[in-house]
Amino acid sequence: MNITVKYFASLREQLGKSEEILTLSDEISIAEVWQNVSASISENIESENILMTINMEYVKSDALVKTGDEVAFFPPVTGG
Amino acid sequence: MNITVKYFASLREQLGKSEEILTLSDEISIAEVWQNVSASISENIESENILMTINMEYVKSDALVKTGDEVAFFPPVTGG
Amino acid sequence: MMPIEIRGSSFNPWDEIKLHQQKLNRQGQYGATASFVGTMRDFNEDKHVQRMTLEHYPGMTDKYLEKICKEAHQQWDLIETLIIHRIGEIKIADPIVLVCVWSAHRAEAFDACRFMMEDLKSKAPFWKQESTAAGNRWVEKSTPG
Amino acid sequence: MMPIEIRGSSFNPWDEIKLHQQKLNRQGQYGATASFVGTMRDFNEDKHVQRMTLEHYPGMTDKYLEKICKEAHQQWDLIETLIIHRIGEIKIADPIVLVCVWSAHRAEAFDACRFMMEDLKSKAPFWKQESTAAGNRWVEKSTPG
Repeated sequence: MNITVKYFASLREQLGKSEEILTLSDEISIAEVWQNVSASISENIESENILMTINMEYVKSDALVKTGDEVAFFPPVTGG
Repeated sequence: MNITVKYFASLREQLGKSEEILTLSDEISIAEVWQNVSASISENIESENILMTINMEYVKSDALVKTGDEVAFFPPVTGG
Repeated sequence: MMPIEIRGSSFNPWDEIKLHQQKLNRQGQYGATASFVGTMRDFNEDKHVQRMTLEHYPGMTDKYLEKICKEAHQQWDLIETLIIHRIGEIKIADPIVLVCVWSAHRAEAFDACRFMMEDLKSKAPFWKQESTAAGNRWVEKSTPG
Repeated sequence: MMPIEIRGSSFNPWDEIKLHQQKLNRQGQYGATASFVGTMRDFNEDKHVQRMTLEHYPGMTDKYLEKICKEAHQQWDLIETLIIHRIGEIKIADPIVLVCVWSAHRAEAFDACRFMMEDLKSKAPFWKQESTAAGNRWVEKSTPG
């Protein structure tokens, strides 16, 4: 199954990419996707400090990712 | 001693005057001034429902009135 | 500056804020502007209202509005406040009151703007008389804040 | 109508409110209009800021702002809401966000306007990057509301 993963702001810069397509063999939680994609970052980012969305809706870290989902990870928002 | 007394809004209409000059023989409280001037109103108005000012500052009913003071009585305000 | 103004004729609150902000000339310092505008409705307490007259206590009104601004500046860290209040004959949809607050951060602007409006509603010496099809009536109390 | 808008270039919030109110055409129905404008300051967290870039999550941003408006309309008796938010290159003194609420009475307008701003600040997917003399930096958290 394929999912699209997006990164924003400082996280996008740390990872050096804004978007990628991941192929997963199993249905896994978004927390597991985060462990996967954040492994390359030297400074460890606790998942509590990262906001997670599936298809543009906020989810908790135990939410399951399905094929075709658009997943996003980003730091606390600072608009307004 | 002379004081100026002003009335506003529904109270002005009930009393049929907007301003008068009263001559008092003694220094009295504003509550006593109110008893005096409101005696003519047929429907009794409780002094708790009347706001009182001396020289354009809100006062409690036991505040003393001095010669030359501008006293005002009015119903609850409804601006804004 | 902290201006307060009693207006005898109709005003546009958005033009007033825009103009005052230009005069204020503190660009880059304020990060938050909270405003409140009270506008005349065509309906109040079960009746259609045709027009309204706003009476006030000349002299005390200005003094009281200035007091509201001073208290807000003492209580919060503000850059500027502006109050405009109508008196006289008011038509449906006429703005009655404008309160606007400029500050560095938003909590101060929100808190001060609301405090100023509530204080004005409960203590500033203005009185509304409405004209309805059944005749004139004095508004007896303000809506709760 | 409940419009929300993501703007790529500078806007004047007072002109926007004035214009929207004309389009709304509900004169005589709203008695209360509460607004908040967030503006770019030249100073943040001990440093002078020269300019700023606002990144966002296209698609989700619109969706989230619409959600804020819907929730406000569910929670309070409102006549209209308006949100405009800047993205892209922001200059000192540029308005960043406008939230405006129209209702019959003032409590609803004040409460809804503040709720909408706080929800936007804590959840709408926007990120600020400031340019200072020491280089660029991501703003890490918003000021408390």
